[in-house]
Amino acid sequence: MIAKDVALDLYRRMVRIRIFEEKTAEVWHQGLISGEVHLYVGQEAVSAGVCAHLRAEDPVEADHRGHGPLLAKGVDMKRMMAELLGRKTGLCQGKGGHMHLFDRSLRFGSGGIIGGALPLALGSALANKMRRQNLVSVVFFGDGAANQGAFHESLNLAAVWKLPVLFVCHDNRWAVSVPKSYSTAVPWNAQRSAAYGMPGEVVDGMDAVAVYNAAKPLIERARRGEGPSLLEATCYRFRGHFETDNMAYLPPGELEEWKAKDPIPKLARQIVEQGWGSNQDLERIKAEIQSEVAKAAEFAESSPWPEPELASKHVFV
Amino acid sequence: MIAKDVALDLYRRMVRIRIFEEKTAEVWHQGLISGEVHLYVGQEAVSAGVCAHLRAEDPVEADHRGHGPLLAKGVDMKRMMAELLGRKTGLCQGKGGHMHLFDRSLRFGSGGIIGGALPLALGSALANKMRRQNLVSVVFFGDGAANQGAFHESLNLAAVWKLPVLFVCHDNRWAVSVPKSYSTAVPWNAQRSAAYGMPGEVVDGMDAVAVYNAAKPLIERARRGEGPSLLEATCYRFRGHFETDNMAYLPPGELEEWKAKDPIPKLARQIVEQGWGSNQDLERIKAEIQSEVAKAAEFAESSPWPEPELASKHVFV
Amino acid sequence: MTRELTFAEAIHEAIEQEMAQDSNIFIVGEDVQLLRHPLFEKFGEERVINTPISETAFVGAATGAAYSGMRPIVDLALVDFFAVTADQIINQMTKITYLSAGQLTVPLVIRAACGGGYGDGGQHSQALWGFLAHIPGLKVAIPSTPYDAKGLMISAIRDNNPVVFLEHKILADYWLFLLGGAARFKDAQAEFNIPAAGAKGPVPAEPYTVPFGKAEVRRQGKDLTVVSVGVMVHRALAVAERLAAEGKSVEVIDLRTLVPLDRRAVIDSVKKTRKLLVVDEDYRSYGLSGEIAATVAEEAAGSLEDFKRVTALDTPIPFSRVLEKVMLPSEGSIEAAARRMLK
Amino acid sequence: MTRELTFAEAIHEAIEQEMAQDSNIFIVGEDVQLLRHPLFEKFGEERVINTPISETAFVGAATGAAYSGMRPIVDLALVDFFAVTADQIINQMTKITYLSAGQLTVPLVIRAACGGGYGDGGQHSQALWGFLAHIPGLKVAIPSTPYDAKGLMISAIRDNNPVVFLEHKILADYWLFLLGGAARFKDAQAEFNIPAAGAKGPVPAEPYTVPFGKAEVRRQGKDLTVVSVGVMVHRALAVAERLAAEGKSVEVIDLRTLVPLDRRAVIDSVKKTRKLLVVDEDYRSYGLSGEIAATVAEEAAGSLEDFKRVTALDTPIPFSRVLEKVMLPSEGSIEAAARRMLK
Ligand SMILES: Cc1ncc(C[n+]2csc(CCOP(=O)(O)OP(=O)(O)O)c2C)c(N)n1
Ligand SMILES: Cc1ncc(C[n+]2csc(CCOP(=O)(O)OP(=O)(O)O)c2C)c(N)n1
Ligand SMILES: [Mg+2]
Ligand SMILES: [Mg+2]
Repeated sequence: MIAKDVALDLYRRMVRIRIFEEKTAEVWHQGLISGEVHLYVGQEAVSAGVCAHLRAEDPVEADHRGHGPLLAKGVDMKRMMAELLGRKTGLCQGKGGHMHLFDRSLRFGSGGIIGGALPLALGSALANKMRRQNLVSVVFFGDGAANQGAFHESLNLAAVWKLPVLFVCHDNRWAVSVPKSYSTAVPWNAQRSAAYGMPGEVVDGMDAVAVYNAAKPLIERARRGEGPSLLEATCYRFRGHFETDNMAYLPPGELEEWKAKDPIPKLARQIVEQGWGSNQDLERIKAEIQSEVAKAAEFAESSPWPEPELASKHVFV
Repeated sequence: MIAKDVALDLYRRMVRIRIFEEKTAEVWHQGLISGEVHLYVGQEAVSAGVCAHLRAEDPVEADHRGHGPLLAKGVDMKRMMAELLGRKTGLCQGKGGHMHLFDRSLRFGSGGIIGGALPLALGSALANKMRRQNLVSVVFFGDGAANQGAFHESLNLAAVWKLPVLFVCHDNRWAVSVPKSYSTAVPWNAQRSAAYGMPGEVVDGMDAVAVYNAAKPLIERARRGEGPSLLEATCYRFRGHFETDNMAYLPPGELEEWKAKDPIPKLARQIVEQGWGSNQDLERIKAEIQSEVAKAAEFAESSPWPEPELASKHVFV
Repeated sequence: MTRELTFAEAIHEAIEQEMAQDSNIFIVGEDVQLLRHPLFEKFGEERVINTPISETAFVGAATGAAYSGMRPIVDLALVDFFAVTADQIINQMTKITYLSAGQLTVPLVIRAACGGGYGDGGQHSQALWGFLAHIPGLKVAIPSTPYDAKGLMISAIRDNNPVVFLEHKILADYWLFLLGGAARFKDAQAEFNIPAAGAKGPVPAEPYTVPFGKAEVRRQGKDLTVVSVGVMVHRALAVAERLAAEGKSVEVIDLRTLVPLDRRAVIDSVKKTRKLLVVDEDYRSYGLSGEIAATVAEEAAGSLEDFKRVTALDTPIPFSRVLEKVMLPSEGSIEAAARRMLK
Repeated sequence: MTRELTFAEAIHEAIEQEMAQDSNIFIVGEDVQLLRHPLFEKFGEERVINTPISETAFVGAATGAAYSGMRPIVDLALVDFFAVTADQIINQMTKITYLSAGQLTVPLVIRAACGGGYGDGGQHSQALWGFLAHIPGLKVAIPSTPYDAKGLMISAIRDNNPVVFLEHKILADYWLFLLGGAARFKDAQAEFNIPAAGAKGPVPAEPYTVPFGKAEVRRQGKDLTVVSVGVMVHRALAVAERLAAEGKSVEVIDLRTLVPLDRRAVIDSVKKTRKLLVVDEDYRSYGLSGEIAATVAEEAAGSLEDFKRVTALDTPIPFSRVLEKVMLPSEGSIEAAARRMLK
């Protein structure tokens, strides 16, 4: 069981992601965002349930599908949307973009090379451990990344060094068009934690409360200095791999089946049933976020482009 | 239990390695071999016990400590020793050397990058599988290599593709000066096979008969097309990492303790006790090999150097 | 019989024709059953093999298969991902033939998309051929037209050595649709400045090869030599066109392969024009532009009066398209340099 | 106070002095508690950290620690192993500062041994600085004397960007003992042609820096400019010495850092001598020699009368020392080239 305020907080985090991502899709299709976008729609419960336990100073690393973790950690949507549009006012002044979102104030970073973020998360954890700060580093990655060498090296080294890291694997069943069932020799990546002597758990990533409860002891454990663990959350990317994915490779019915498990209405039902809040309360939250997202989009679209000189800055500091 | 001829065959393979390696050390210290040499003394039972099951066409890949597997597979010692001395008559005309031993006739290759050989072994196995040849690829590597990303990617892919590969890990407790107990988050790498849904076994690598019996079903399984497996053999490198290793980092007594388990006298005792052969028989084998090794060294030392033009050949064919 | 094919269709045809007549050829990589769906339909899962995201394992496996008698085509998706499997390419694949003194050969093609210009950010838009061409034992082919794409791919497949075949995303339309969302734009050609002659062109139906190490003079000229490769060849041609209207005569050389490099073609042209401009989409320093300069300096130092290079800056590739345009070479920056040299 | 130190002692002293006054500096890598034993004794296992053979994980961890406030020194053992962690270097470490628009900085040193000449084979003797210098966002330092070794290492440690510091095994004696078995030879100096001035030399006891991007003219001359780095600087000096006896005046420039590159020093010298010979131990094509040629061609094309390069061949490094001597540059090949240019 969880407390009322936790439930509402989880709901707010998920709605933040959902509405932001839907807006991002809209803007992308208008041609205002260049390149790829890998949206987080459908996976909201994972980032919400994990990030609800984090402090601003807890480092987070994410992959190409990184909007969820960043939004769940409480980023300023204006600067995030501006970055997606490549504007001067963006988090990285337009230099990073969708796959390279960095927010120093939240100790957040992301990248587009599969598996590339795992070793980096060890580094912030090592620094925090050396400085006796009881902070926890979290790294989000996909089921596809779990077959990269970096996964193996990072989990082993985190265990050997007993680092405060939580490895969160989005098991959304697919790596672009390749199913996890084909690419991964075991049913659950969580089983692989045994190869590193660390706890590993599978949780229903379509259930924010379940994720919240599963992540809690693992993060607390890391904070107490008892070492890393692996959390695998089953989930699904409702919009496909990226916005140009026609999903022709999906088995018939799979998408619908997963959409029926949408984590947001699910939590909404729980909230109302438990009497934690009314439908009006939830509508109010949505409305608030809708206007926050609208403002962010306006801000981004009306923001200036970076000045050309910026292209040659920041190579060395 | 094993048959008499198997026991004598294992004994011969081990003695071949031991005497060749002792000669190599001698020649190296004379300055006739340049660079590093990583000798196999102490680990003979592993290569002998595994290679006794192999056909000439079964591909074998090895690492920097690759003399054992190559000798156990039955290489022409003359050409091998000549290669170590960088001579024209060597396996690779002097271009490969100690860490890059290739013998096409035995489908043998080796390299000096830790973990680098594992993916290559998948390739020969894939080719053999595609051609419906029931051959088995064996790759030998160390406990240190098991923490390289290539280990993880290769075991997973071999399992996914159900390739005829046997992964043989020399668990000699050390990676240069770093103990396995420090670098590896689990006691046994064999446990890691569970992360790939393949069989994994630990065997006493100081006991040739034990290795032979442990490898047998795994190789037969692969030959039947039932997929890869992992065999971890506990063993020890009596001469240290390489010939310049003073082994100052070893816990007192560890080396002696392991030398007491020398696999060659151990098998000799078994042979005599079981009545498979007399001490004289064993001495005769030793004498034969001594002269084979002596001839190989003579051949190598009296062989010509490669002609300078060879330096620019074989970049492209 | 010659038809108009897109750049991507030309590559596909080359592979299909070769696979049809050599059963040792197979394709391996992530999502190949999707990306190469017609080949998957035709040749099946035994010869068009999906992989996990394990580049080290499957690139190494392809190498091992190659020296075991097969002829793999490794689909690396984007050249940026070479970095995760660099050891298998730098220290294994390209060294085995030499270190084994020719006992083992590695007939293998790495197919990868390269290049920027559509705003995909720092880890997905690189050229990186400067790295690849610096590796002994690796050939590097970079077509700029559908004709060359087919001919160079067939040469690559028939070569008994490792070859990297780079297809630029601005030319290979399906990449622009997948990664650039080209379908969003009313005029994708304008949006990405897609060179017509590179994206679509005449391609003979029958198999043919374009030889490695043979540059193509795309335009004859006498006042300035421009050397380039890939998409930038078309940018240079557009500039040459414009300058021709003003009576300035620019020669444009398309290298087509960086290894082997047709040094002779560059030297002969520079002896004629005495001025050399290298246009390179890869990072500026320690790469292609330097090698071209050294080539001329070695053999024709005396005849080189003026040398410039228009290249990607020595910076990572910025996401924002306004910055990307500054960081990558463009017709604007090429024209500016050419004009300075023609003064 | 200045004493004679070996090349290795100079590097050690630099690190020890910096670690003593900045507790954020730590060393991480395989076998560092053995290889850097005195530092391990002094600073303990919290600051001299052994690792598994997991270069991707510990190089990435060092990057993450660097932008989290630490100043790691990554001990990569041999530069050849860069390939297994290339992605962490090419796509992560060196891009983060730029892509984050300076929000994150990566003050990190990669220390690695490089070079051949002792018969250790194709995967353990490479130079590879051509690759490293081609990576935007990475500085590359290659000392040739104990004095520079200390000064460049201190500069590297104090730099707020990623720096690769390459120590040549022919200069760093402990590597020759470990990998070359130097102790086996009555006259190791002769066996490996160890340049006295590189292996041992005067080093101030107090901390000091040698600036990046500032080449050193090791020998003044007017007839020919030889540009090199690392051990080859000493080979070039030996040749210059010999030629001086015949009244030929050769200028020898030691670049010291490839990134940043002191282009001015090269250009000024060539304007004087009009002849340029680049000596490079790395693979020939698409590397250092090309970049130097381009530098001169850009700014002084007119004054360059003759250009040659003596480099490692575009082949893997053969094991047999008789072949290695042919494949790598040597005093013999340098002298031959210089004589041709001085005719
Ligand atoms: C090293 C590397 N290889 C391939 C790619 C191309 N790629 C981008 S996303 C992706 C699939 C990732 O799958 P997963 O890790 O499960 O994350 P998901 O997209 O499902 O969230 C691939 C193959 C890449 N970015 N990096
Ligand atoms: C990728 C890589 N990193 C580091 C090294 C340096 N090195 C050579 S052997 C060795 C130890 C290998 O240990 P293990 O795999 O257990 O084999 P063993 O030497 O014990 O037989 C190391 C670190 C290397 N050759 N390759
Ligand atoms: Mg996935
Ligand atoms: Mg070991």
